[in-house]
Amino acid sequence: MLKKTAINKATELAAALMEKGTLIAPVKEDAGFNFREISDAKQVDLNFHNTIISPKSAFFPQTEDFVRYQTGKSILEATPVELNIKPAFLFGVRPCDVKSFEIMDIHFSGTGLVDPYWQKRREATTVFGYAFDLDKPAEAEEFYQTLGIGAADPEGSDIFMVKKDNDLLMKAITPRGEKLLTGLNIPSEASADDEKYFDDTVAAGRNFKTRSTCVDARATAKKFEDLFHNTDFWEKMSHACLSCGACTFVCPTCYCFDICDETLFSRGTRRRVWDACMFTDFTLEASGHNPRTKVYQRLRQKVCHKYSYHVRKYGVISCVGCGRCTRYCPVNIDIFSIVEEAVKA
Amino acid sequence: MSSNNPYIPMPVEISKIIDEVDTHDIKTFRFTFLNKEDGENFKYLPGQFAELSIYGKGESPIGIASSPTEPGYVEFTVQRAGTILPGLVTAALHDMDEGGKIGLRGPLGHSWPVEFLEKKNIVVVGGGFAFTTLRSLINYMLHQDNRSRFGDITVIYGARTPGLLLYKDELAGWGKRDDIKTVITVDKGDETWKGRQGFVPAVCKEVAPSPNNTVAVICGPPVMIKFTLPVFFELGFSKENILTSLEMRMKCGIGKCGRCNVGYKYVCSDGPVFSLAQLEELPRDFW
Amino acid sequence: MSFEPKILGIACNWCTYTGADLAGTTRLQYPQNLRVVRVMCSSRINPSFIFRAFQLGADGVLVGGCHPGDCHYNTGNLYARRRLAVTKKILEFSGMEPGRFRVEWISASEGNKFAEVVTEFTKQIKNLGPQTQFKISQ
Amino acid sequence: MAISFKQIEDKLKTEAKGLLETGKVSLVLAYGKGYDEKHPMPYVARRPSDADNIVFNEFCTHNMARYMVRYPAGTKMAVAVKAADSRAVIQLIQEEKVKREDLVLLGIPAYGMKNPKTGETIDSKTTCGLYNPVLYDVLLGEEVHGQPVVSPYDVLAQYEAMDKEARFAFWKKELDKCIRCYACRKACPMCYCDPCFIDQNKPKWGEKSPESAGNLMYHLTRFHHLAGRCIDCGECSRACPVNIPLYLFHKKVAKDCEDMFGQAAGMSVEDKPVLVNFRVDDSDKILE
Repeated sequence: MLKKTAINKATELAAALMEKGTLIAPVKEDAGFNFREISDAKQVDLNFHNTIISPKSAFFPQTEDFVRYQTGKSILEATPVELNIKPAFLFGVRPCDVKSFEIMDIHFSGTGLVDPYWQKRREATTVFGYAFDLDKPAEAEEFYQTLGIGAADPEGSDIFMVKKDNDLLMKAITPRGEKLLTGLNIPSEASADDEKYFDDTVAAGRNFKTRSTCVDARATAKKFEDLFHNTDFWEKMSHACLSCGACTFVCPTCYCFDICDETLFSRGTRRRVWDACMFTDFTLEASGHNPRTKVYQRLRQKVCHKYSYHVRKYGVISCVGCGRCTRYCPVNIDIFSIVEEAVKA
Repeated sequence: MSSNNPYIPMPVEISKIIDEVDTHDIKTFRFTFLNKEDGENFKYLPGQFAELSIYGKGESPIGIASSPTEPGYVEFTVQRAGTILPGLVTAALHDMDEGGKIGLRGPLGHSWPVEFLEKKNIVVVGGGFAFTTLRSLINYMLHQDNRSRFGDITVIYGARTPGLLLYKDELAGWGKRDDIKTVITVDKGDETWKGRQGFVPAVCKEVAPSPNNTVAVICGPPVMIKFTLPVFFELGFSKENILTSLEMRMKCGIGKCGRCNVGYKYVCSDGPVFSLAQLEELPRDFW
Repeated sequence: MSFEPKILGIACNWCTYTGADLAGTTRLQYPQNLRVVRVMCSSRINPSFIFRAFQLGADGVLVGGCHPGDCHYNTGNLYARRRLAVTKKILEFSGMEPGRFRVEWISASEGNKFAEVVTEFTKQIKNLGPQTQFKISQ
Repeated sequence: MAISFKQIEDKLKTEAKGLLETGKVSLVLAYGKGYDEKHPMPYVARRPSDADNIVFNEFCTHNMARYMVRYPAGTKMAVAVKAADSRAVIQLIQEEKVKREDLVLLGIPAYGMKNPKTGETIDSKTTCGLYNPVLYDVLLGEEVHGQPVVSPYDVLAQYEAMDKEARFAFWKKELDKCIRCYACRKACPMCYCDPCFIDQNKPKWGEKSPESAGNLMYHLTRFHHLAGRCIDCGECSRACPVNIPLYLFHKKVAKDCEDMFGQAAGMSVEDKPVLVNFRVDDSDKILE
């Protein structure tokens, strides 16, 4: 089913979604765009290229409360924080970020024990994908083409949106999307012309040019395995690295977290907080032993984890080429260049 | 751990505390489950670990020191830790008395492969206070129901000083049995020490049994493991028959938080037990 | 009910704390809003103590040390003077009312002064009302 | 007179090559190619041939003094320093983190540097506003004169004029954005503590989760730790992925320190940092 609405009526659409549940959509802030829970439909702003923080925060928020406890009282009195999850709509996710959800699904709910927080949020959320604007060239940092992701790939979204002049075409991709779109009376039916435009855009998206290099998951994984002991290579790649967490915090596929207890007087909360493998104390054991004390070891861990370990463990590269890590790196380290170098090496 | 949320610990009570060493910084804690069904569901094998959880302090992954053949409780031998940053959980635990209540999440990770060990001779090599899961394994194998499943058992255990040897009573007990050979060594003895002196790798070279149908199970501080693995390899043990347990900083214990990632493995959920053959497939990112 | 502020006092062992003792033994009356923490020297005060005190709900923080030149360790309070001056500026620029943080030199013999300062400071904090900016809400 | 970045780049290459060839230094901290022209990266040249990879253009804003403390004490190194960077080096010498005799400072006189992320020209608003390095061994180019001299503290006026409620609201809004990636402290040449106070667990100074309370504690304490040491290079603000104007607070503290103690950070190797120093005749007025 394909429907359409004028872009300047997006506010009405947002309001209609807000009646059905929580709406998470891009909001313009002074540093750039970010996905936020919407309290006023007017906040929704689709004039964005991509957000600073990836939409993973909709399912895996930076802080997640597990348990509330009181110190000095028995553990029996601690109460788990119940997940009170309402239907949610994640609106305006770029195709590369949609892809990241699938990669994260494998880790959080597809293998081993299931992470209940991720899974429940994921189940309750309808994802509205949104094609990149194909009239504008890709930004210098982006390289999703390398990873086989098109600029208008609808896969993974429940509803996929394409901008056509001043209209927003919305197509239901999954049964859930179909059901939602049927129930919404804001968008009107689209014409056959629109259908064609939608399909053409999807097709054009596949050939949309970003930075690109030949990356075969298995071969790249092997390449990085072989490169692991090449300290020269890693030192060369990492001499600018500051070991901050900017790249991992904006990344759509970084999932490392810390579990910490925060107590104020006698009341406290056990919560998980995003952590970064780039931090010095990430692997510091209580004994004082730390297997990754050097900058190059930590950068190597990050890159190899995405391009090698993840492939071997889960079969996919854990990177979607959104370019956020490059864009927000204080010293302009570019993961694409590292991969390119590695493939060449 | 709680049945529907792996991040929520089960409540347990400290039923017994044993002061193990003369420096008083290693104690064995015996826990009993406060909810009966938690205890019944807590099925483990030697080599697995659990997260000890104290609200307000945090969680620590500790190997289970008791054997599943001792039902009704679980034991952990815990050192008061912390050099660069103080270990909050172990300190809080050490300050607790019998009757104290804490949380437990587990059992986590893979055990020593007991089925693989069946019908084989076993040499157990331990160093320092990493002997805990080995004690679990030895007690498991020595149990009357299990002893016949395994071949000859040799235990090589080293500590820095005689006072730092763990489970002294049990060591003495094993020394009296004829179905297990026990070799105890210390780096440096004192005036009362009549046993062996020397580092574990050197002692292994001397007393290790023939590699024929024998598996070496090694656990100790990283530096000991690093030097002991090649000794067994040189003695002719195949890489599949040299087993060890890795340590790595952990948080979640269930392969989600990414902290203990080494190569394509998570030490918590894919390990902590690895054979030398498996280790060699991994990048050297753990020592 | 009238507002009874919580005031953290951080007092140096050798002068202000002894001064406070003297105020007590000479039975001088002063408000009971001050909770005193003793430190060995005013230069031992980490500025984070002060930030954290405000976060944990202190309505005011009073630091007491020896008069410059009288430090038991010769120069401790001379360092502290500079450091705490910076702390004050930082609090001010972050938007906190400047009156909530105060440093006073009170010697061991100045029981009177201690009582006066505490009385006056408490009055001042009462006028400012509860501190809500830094306080972590539970 | 416009700055010839190309000329500086050439001189930087020549100097670096010469120093590495003679073995006077074992490494040169300068700038290298990034993924495009506008995004150069900090670069370490170790061999004479590496010197060819050195670049310099208006986007080379990074403070190379940040990398000095990464190498073992006694490492002989050459460092490319712009005005603020040279002050950072001086400050690190004062703090005995590096020794003057181990360093060859390649001074770069420059103005019109641009923020690679926004393309904005960096001027006294976000940095110390100097054009010429304060300390150098070799000057790559000619000293800049005739450029307007603007006080780096002018930008503060509007914030100082705010009433305290508005200022608190301003900082609360800004600091609440913080995601605790710690890019600010890692980009800062003066932040070298290991472990940083915020990573300590006993005492636990502040919350690790990125919420108001922990953010306020982290940033206020960091501002304090940099009091009298911040050389106003502005790297913290440029590093910040969410654009918190940290430089404003640092400038304010630097200005207050200058007013109170009569000494700006990193201007002379003979100085002592103001907070590990005192004068008997410091006035009690500073506490009022």
